[in-house]
Amino acid sequence: MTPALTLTRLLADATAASSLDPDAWTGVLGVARAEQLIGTLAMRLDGLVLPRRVAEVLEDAKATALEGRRQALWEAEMARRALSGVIEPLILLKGTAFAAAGLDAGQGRSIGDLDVLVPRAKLAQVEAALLAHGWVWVKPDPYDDAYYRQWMHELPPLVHPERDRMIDVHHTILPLTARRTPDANQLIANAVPLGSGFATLGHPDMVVHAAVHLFGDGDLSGGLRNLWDIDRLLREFGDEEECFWTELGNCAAEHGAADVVARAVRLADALFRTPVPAGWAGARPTDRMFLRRLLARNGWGQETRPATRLAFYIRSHLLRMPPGMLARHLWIKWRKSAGGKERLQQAPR
Amino acid sequence: MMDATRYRAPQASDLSMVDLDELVAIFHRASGITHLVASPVPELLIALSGRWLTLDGIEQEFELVDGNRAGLASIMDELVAAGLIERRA
Amino acid sequence: MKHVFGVQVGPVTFRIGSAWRKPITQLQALYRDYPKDGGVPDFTVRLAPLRPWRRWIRPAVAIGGDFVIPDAAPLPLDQGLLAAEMGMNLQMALGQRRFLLLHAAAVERDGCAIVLTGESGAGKSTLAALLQGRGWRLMADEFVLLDPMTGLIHPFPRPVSLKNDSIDVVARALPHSEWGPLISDTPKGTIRHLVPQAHAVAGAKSPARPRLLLFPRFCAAPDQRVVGAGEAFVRLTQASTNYVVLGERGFLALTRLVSDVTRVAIDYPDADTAAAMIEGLW
Amino acid sequence: MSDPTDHDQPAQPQRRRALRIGAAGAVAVVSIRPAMAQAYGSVLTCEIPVPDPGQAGSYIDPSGKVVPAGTRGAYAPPGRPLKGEDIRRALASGGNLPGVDYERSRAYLKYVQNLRSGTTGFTCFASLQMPRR
Repeated sequence: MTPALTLTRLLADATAASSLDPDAWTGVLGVARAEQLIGTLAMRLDGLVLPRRVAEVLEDAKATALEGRRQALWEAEMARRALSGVIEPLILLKGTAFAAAGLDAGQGRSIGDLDVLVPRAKLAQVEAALLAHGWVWVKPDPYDDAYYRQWMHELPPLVHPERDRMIDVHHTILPLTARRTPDANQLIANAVPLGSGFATLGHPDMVVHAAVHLFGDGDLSGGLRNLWDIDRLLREFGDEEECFWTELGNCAAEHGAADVVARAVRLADALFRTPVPAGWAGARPTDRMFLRRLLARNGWGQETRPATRLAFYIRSHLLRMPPGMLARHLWIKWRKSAGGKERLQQAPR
Repeated sequence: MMDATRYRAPQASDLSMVDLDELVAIFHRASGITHLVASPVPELLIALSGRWLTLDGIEQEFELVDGNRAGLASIMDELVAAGLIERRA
Repeated sequence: MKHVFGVQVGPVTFRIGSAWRKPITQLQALYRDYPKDGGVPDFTVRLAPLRPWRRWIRPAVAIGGDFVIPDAAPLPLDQGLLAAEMGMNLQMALGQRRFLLLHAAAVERDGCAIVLTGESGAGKSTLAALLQGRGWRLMADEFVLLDPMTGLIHPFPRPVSLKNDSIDVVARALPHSEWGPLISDTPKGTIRHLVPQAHAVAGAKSPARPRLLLFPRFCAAPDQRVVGAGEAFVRLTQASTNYVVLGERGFLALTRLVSDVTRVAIDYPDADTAAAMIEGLW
Repeated sequence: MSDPTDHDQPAQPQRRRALRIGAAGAVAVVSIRPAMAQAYGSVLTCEIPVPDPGQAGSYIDPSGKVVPAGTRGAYAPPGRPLKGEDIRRALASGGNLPGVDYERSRAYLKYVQNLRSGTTGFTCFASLQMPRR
């Protein structure tokens, strides 16, 4: 069994920890760090009797995750204060939302930028309020800027230099150029208030967003963590809400994301043994490619399977734009860059 | 002129303060940020701990010396930017 | 990875993997007297080519590992040992969470420690190396580990990275020392690693109580002044790579440290004067 | 403004304490920020592509801005990324980058100095900053 596969088994079933030898642990921890799942692993194995060295590494990872969570929630609070009077409540997305809502998916999760969703009509006000409260544009690049404003599902990224944290302001959850176009107004109407001035997406929307984020918003690098999010969300909502799976099906269909949601559910089932109703279970032949891609990491934390990764890189661009525009985009990027290959070498964010 | 802007500091349990000679080091638990401050900041944080006060309210508790209302307002602005004080119009 | 080396330095274990044999052979020589380690490591370092063909053609070593930063410059294979050392430093700077990490040197006597901190170029590595010849045990030259639970300094006696002129100065003062290979034409000039004295490596498990916090500066006119606790605190937060990520543990450890120790800035023209000033303060 | 000794006000529980405001414009709070950058400089060498790979081939104008290739009065980018140590030396001494003339060096250095957090090369630039005393 590869270390990446061992990691997924361990996340799904913590009792498997007792069967690992030191070399297996070394590999698992290497993959977990590279896939930004080490904090999650630490929380999953918290309280178990583990080899001393493993316990020490995981203790550090847990402390790191808790500090990261604190900073992420604080950044959300500062954004809330800056936007009070403009946006109330503030809809949080992704990791910050999981942490703020106290969901299982947020346990030990590493959280990067602050992602928020605002109505498209309020973008200008939001932008002005953030700029007035110390945020600045990350880079003034005319091509990227125009591209973002015209086509992307978010403002160009802003950073708060004092706290060195980025904020991504979304007005929908996929690029406007993508063939799938989720209904943004409905996302906002279905938001669930958390109190204290925040909200999250409705639970089915949250899963749909996690799925489109996993497949539609990148080349699946870092995908293992995103798939783990989906597993946790499905388990938690599926347990607690009687009609959850029916609502998820309806919601995915309304957003035109039925296929990606179905695939996310199947992959979560395959890797993390997510309990899935009969209609959602099963495997498709193409799922194998996705599993190969998600597990393309060795025990040194290095990416493996370059051909698979390249295929997904190209695929990610195909998904994001209509072919004509894709050609233009790739042409400009290619002309400007030393070559697209450079990107493949980058670690996931 | 009446200014209704109100200010509030975190609860005392949300701050850890350690005196370092003439300075005070503050660990703000909600943000994880450490701040170094000198008088009058610690006094203000204690006075506003967990309750909303206007600048008038502050002046009812304190006599401003070696400075005026404008100086107080600028200190409050700085504390708001640092996240140590929350402001509500 | 093809070639692997595992080592323990003080309380920290490293696993270093390399696509080439040479850096590993050099590490084995430099760390000859350190405990070898094959267990689950605290940190992994990878030395790999930037592109597959760069393993053979103009081989360039990219520094990788559990923790990486963008913009790190690859080094030529001749400097593979330096790449490995930088990789280990980077893991500590970015990944260390058990100890508050201070960018400083430390020496010990009678169970108590002096922490020497200051900007790069203040001469703290050279001074710490030279104090070895004057009855002090070297605890660290680059990263001082402060245990937040106990307030003790834990040894991290890595080979001392000396640059340019200080290589000869230290070689003359400590004639029987062990050294790594001379690495020339690095971005920082010529670099050579000095192996700490035997009792420093052997004592890598004995922590010490910090007593004196020194801010040394290489300067023609000797001088000293007391540094306020607040100033020392701020300077140490800026000398720490993990102060912020340790959260309240870091805050408590550092406020306690600056409150408990004697804090002095010294200007010293040479090691003898510095040693005499330190004896006076001790 | 209300008179502090106004006896029509309800009696204060105790005398008002003094609050020393201090000189106008003095900094009231210093917030500690992560200091990773300094240590990067001491633990490894880094480099900065000029301009960033997303805009490779574009020119750099004398103010350090990225402009389209061929813009008059602007300079072609350097053939390789600039080395951190070379940038540090040139910034500290006011001298030139190795093998680059004065005007062109100034333009490249201005580009580097304009880098913002989150962009390619910023971490390297931050590590080169002279530490604050």
